[in-house]
Amino acid sequence: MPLEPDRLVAMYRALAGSRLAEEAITDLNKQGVLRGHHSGLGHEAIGVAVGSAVRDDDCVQPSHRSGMMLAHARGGYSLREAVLSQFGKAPSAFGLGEGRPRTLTIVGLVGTWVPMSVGVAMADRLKGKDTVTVTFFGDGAANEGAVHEAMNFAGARRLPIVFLLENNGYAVSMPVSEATAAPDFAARAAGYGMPGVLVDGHDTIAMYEVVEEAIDRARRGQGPTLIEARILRWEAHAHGIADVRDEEELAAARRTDCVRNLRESLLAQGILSEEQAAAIEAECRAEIDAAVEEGRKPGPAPEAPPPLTADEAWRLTYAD
Amino acid sequence: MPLEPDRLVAMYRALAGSRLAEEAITDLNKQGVLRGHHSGLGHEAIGVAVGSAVRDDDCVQPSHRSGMMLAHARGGYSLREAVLSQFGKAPSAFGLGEGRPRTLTIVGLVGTWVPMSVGVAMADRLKGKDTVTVTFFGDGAANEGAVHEAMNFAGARRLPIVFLLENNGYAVSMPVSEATAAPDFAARAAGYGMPGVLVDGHDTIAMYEVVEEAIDRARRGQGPTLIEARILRWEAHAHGIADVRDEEELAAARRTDCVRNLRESLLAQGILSEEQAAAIEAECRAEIDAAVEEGRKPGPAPEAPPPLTADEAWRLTYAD
Amino acid sequence: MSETLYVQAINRALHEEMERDESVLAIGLDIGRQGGLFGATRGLYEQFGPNRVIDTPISEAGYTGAAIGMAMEGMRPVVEMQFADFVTVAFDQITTVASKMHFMTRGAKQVPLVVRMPYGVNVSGEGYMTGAGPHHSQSPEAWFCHCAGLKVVMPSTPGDALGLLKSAIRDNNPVMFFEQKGLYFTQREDLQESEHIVPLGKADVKRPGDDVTVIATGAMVGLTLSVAGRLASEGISVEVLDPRTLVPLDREAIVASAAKTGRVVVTHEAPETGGFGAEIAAVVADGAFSSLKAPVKRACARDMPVPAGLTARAALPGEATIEAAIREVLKA
Amino acid sequence: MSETLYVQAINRALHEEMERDESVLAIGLDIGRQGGLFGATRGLYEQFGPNRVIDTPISEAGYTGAAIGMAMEGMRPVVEMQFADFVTVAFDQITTVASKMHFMTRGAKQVPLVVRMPYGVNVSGEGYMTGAGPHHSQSPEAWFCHCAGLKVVMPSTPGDALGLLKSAIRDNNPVMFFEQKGLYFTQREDLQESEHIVPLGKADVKRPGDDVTVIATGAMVGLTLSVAGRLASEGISVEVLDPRTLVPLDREAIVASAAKTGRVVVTHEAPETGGFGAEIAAVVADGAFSSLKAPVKRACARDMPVPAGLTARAALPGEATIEAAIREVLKA
Ligand SMILES: Cc1ncc(C[n+]2csc(CCOP(=O)(O)OP(=O)(O)O)c2C)c(N)n1
Ligand SMILES: Cc1ncc(C[n+]2csc(CCOP(=O)(O)OP(=O)(O)O)c2C)c(N)n1
Ligand SMILES: [Mg+2]
Ligand SMILES: [Mg+2]
Repeated sequence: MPLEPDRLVAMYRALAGSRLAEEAITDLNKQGVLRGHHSGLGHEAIGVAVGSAVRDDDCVQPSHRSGMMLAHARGGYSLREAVLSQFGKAPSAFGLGEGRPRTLTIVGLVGTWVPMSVGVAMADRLKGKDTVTVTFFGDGAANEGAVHEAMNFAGARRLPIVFLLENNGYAVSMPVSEATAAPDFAARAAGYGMPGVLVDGHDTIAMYEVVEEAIDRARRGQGPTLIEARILRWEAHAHGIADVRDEEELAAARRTDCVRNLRESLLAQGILSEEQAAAIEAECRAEIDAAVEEGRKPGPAPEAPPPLTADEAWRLTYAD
Repeated sequence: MPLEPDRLVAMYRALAGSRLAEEAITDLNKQGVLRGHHSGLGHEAIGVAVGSAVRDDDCVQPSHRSGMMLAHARGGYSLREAVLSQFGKAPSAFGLGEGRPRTLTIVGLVGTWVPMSVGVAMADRLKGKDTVTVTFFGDGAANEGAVHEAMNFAGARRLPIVFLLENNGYAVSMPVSEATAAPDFAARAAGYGMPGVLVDGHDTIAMYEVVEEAIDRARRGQGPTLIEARILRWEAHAHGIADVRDEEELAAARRTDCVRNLRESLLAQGILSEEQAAAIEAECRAEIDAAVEEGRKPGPAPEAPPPLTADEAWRLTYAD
Repeated sequence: MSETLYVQAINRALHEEMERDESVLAIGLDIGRQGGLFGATRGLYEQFGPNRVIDTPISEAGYTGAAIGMAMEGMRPVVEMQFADFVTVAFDQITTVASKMHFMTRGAKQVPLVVRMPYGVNVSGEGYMTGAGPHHSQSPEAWFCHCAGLKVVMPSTPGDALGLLKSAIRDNNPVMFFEQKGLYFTQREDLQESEHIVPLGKADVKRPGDDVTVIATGAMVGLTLSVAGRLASEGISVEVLDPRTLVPLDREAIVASAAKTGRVVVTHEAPETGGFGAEIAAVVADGAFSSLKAPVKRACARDMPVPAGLTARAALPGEATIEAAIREVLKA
Repeated sequence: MSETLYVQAINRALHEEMERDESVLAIGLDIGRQGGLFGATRGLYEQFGPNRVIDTPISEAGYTGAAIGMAMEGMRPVVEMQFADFVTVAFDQITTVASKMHFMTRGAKQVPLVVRMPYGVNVSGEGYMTGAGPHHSQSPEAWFCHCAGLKVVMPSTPGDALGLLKSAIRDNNPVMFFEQKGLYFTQREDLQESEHIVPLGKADVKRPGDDVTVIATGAMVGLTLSVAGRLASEGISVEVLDPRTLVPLDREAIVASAAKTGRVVVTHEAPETGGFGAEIAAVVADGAFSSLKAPVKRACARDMPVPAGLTARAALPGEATIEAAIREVLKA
């Protein structure tokens, strides 16, 4: 079923907004105002596609790359919040709680979180719910044993889960071509008895369709899917870490552009006009600029979660 | 290159001898004379094929199933030793040392040993040797993360190693069909960029050919192979553990028979005569019977490794 | 009343809690049709079916992680490690995810998970697996005692096994539950049919005494009781204290006993260096400083792998070790 | 003489040992072209090439296991865990395989392996990663101290880092080597160009004193030295003892210092319960029993995950904690 024009425009809004927010945050890191960001530039289509395809009661496990665009595209996580969260003035997209679409918190060890998300899918199934879990991880994390165990377990029990592998060509300095001899990661799915789909992660619509199909399949009780989304990372692994790529390779990465792709496609189809596109971008930019200004001002934002106190941290160690 | 008749007869001798030794040891366990054996009945062709295909300076990592037939087929580990080892009166086939074909010791956690054998293959390559490592594990162990990491690493670096997966249909009580949705484990090889070969583990010649090809490939620097050998386990997982299979399933397993297969094939080809076969069997049986008698007699065999003393155990904790 | 083996007490606790609370489920290797290698889960599969008694592929990290996810969604999974030794494979899931999830989510998620671990050496030879060597005989409790967010339990009797496992299942935190596999088929106790709960965090005086306190866990409790019985005939009065829960530790009970007798021996089956006995010794040496008449002595395993077969005794503390330690602190 | 940062000392040790001995190689994540996230392996790839400086897929168990296999074949791999926290993923390989291989093969195989682990909190903010939260800030040394067959090393100065890493690489056993990441870019020391070796198993008195002994590891050594400096002006003489190697532990040096001062504080960055400070406290309380004038106090992290950012200080022991503990043992 082709996407309705207004869904497509909404996706474009989420995509363009995510790009602009990522740009702003990446710049603030380069300026030294913020530090440590894992830039998601180049990854936007993935988070937006998944965010647009899942229901609020589906569960999503973000990785360190696409968490922000995912939360934004799911709705309820504004660009303002996305920016303010970087200043510690709004909830982090990587651990959204109460009153938000269902999100699992990120764990600091890559791959380690994947079995946990399989457990969530299993709990949902045992409870008779028709919800689906989507769990993100990167090409690097894919080589962790925990991911293997989790995918095999999910396949064996036909659990309602989608494994979303973001292959951005590198794990820090390690190129995929040296990290594995597999032609693609989607090929691993056969070893777990699930479909493996390779998709161009710069193509938002293709991404959306693949994700939607995998989610439907899972919801119908037909088990998991492994989706490998290929993109290229625009920035270094994280702020503060040098990039091992040479200028040529970096420039080639930056020539791929999911935002331009969707924009041109919607313009060509007449779903979006140049004016509309410009207006959307201007609105997003205004929201982001205001948020940056707000973020840079000293003092907490009123709606920020109160910072963790020593005493609260201590009490949080154990549940009652 | 087809196997020479005398090689085939030697293989038959190793195979029939392994079967008879396994039978004797399995019986001694059932009688309560010995305890804890993981019977290799039904698995013999795998150990014999690998043992016949590797060189003495190749390195083999046995699993708990096929270690004995492997050691025997490699040569230098007699049926007498195989039987006596069960009484603690000869070195264990699972940790052969000095003066024996190169063997890695077994580790008590399944799957856990596989990265180590990859490291051995890597060391050999870095040293410029042309040796190959063959590492055994079961269908159950295959679902461990360590095995995934090891296979991927070996694939990425094209290491000279062969992964020998013995799929006997069960891990203790867990049938393969419930442990994974994969149609076969050989399908996993593609995800590591190596060939995956499915072979009938009841067919000694087919096993040998597949193993030989994989070893040649590895020796030529073309990287690893995953071989899945399908057999059926004749006995319960280990002595002292009840079998969850019903009589019918067990009987079907026991109708598969690698020894009979090879015997009939060699007879049909005129490589072996009934008399020769009977003579081989009688010789093996005599050696085994004598060893059982020797084993059951009280007191240590003169050539047994001295039992570990408390003091030696203590000193072994650290190397100098 | 019925005479209950240690392994039966575990089994009873699982049955009772699964009957009481639908959200309790069992997960692990060969726990379903096989009933567990030691038989601790026998009958559960037949009664509760495959959705609550979940056999898994051999993937300790995978199924422990899955259990953590289920626990976060309000279920109460009881994971069986086939042997405590295998928990090393799932170590990351437990220490990285389970122990810190409540903290990381600022209290939004709890992880009411129990990990059952048959540990230690079975020198008695009863049941499955006598002295099974370095990879099937370890006592790894101390690792988990040094990981905030986890609780650690180690029962020494059928009654404690029953009552503590029930408490562990009802607890809202991840609980590492250590079952000594030599006790499975050798310890028996008459237990009431009625509900039997032992709260976490409470030590138990297994034998009162005045001259010396022996703080013992797991299989060491029984050995210490027989030493205490023998020494009584010499007029030496030994108090045997079993902490039962290592985290949270009942410091008050330990310090009170130490203060009373002034002489303390700590014994466990794990190697001495960095073992939980060091923590107990440190707590005693601090809390009972002015009452101590002798230095605290540890009677633990030697710092070495556990040899196979009966050579295991070369590593393990036994009655003689415990007795010697008692006599030593009495001399001082 | 050249002024050397802690991270440069590590780098120098690697360079020197790889030059000296062909069988030494480095293996880990991003240690080649990237030179390591903290720069500890910078220049190795360029000098020794991809066969001796081996970048690996993200597979901590896989590459640690591979390193074990290489070590068994006579190589001397130095594994870098990108953060000490990630060693949980490789925990099984280290505790099941590396620590027991010499024992299991009856001495036929040695495992001369070093696992380098950047651990702890970097509150200084210099270099990479300030207070990085529960999964990038831990101090997991105690787990490995409770695993016979492993050695455990924890240097607090550039000189010790250099000399101990060289010894660790030459040792024929698996050595867990803990580098405090806050020290990487803050600790500097003038070091001779000539060969500098510090033997494993020898403690070092970082400041002699008479009134109280503080036994400190890693980043706690520097903090204790500044406390000691301040207290000196009050006439309080603090001896600061750094064990440097935790396994094997220099018990003689520790007991001797404790016997001399009669008052002991133990401080480390890991949480108190079950930490290695418990072992040290137990050793002191036993070995120096009759000399102790006060109970041994531990000034360690609280039993909680390490919060992100500067809230980490809520968990960590700091100068104030150490000073308070010193004053407390002096009162008694
Ligand atoms: C178990 C573990 N090992 C290493 C790291 C350090 N680390 C964080 S992100 C990262 C790279 C991950 O690469 P990939 O999975 O491809 O995701 P990407 O960053 O490219 O999106 C590494 C090595 C970690 N966090 N956890
Ligand atoms: C990490 C680990 N988990 C569980 C076990 C217990 N165990 C020993 S053998 C075995 C079954 C192994 O099955 P498979 O790999 O198929 O080999 P098979 O016994 O069938 O030859 C199990 C579960 C173990 N030794 N190590
Ligand atoms: Mg990547
Ligand atoms: Mg099997």
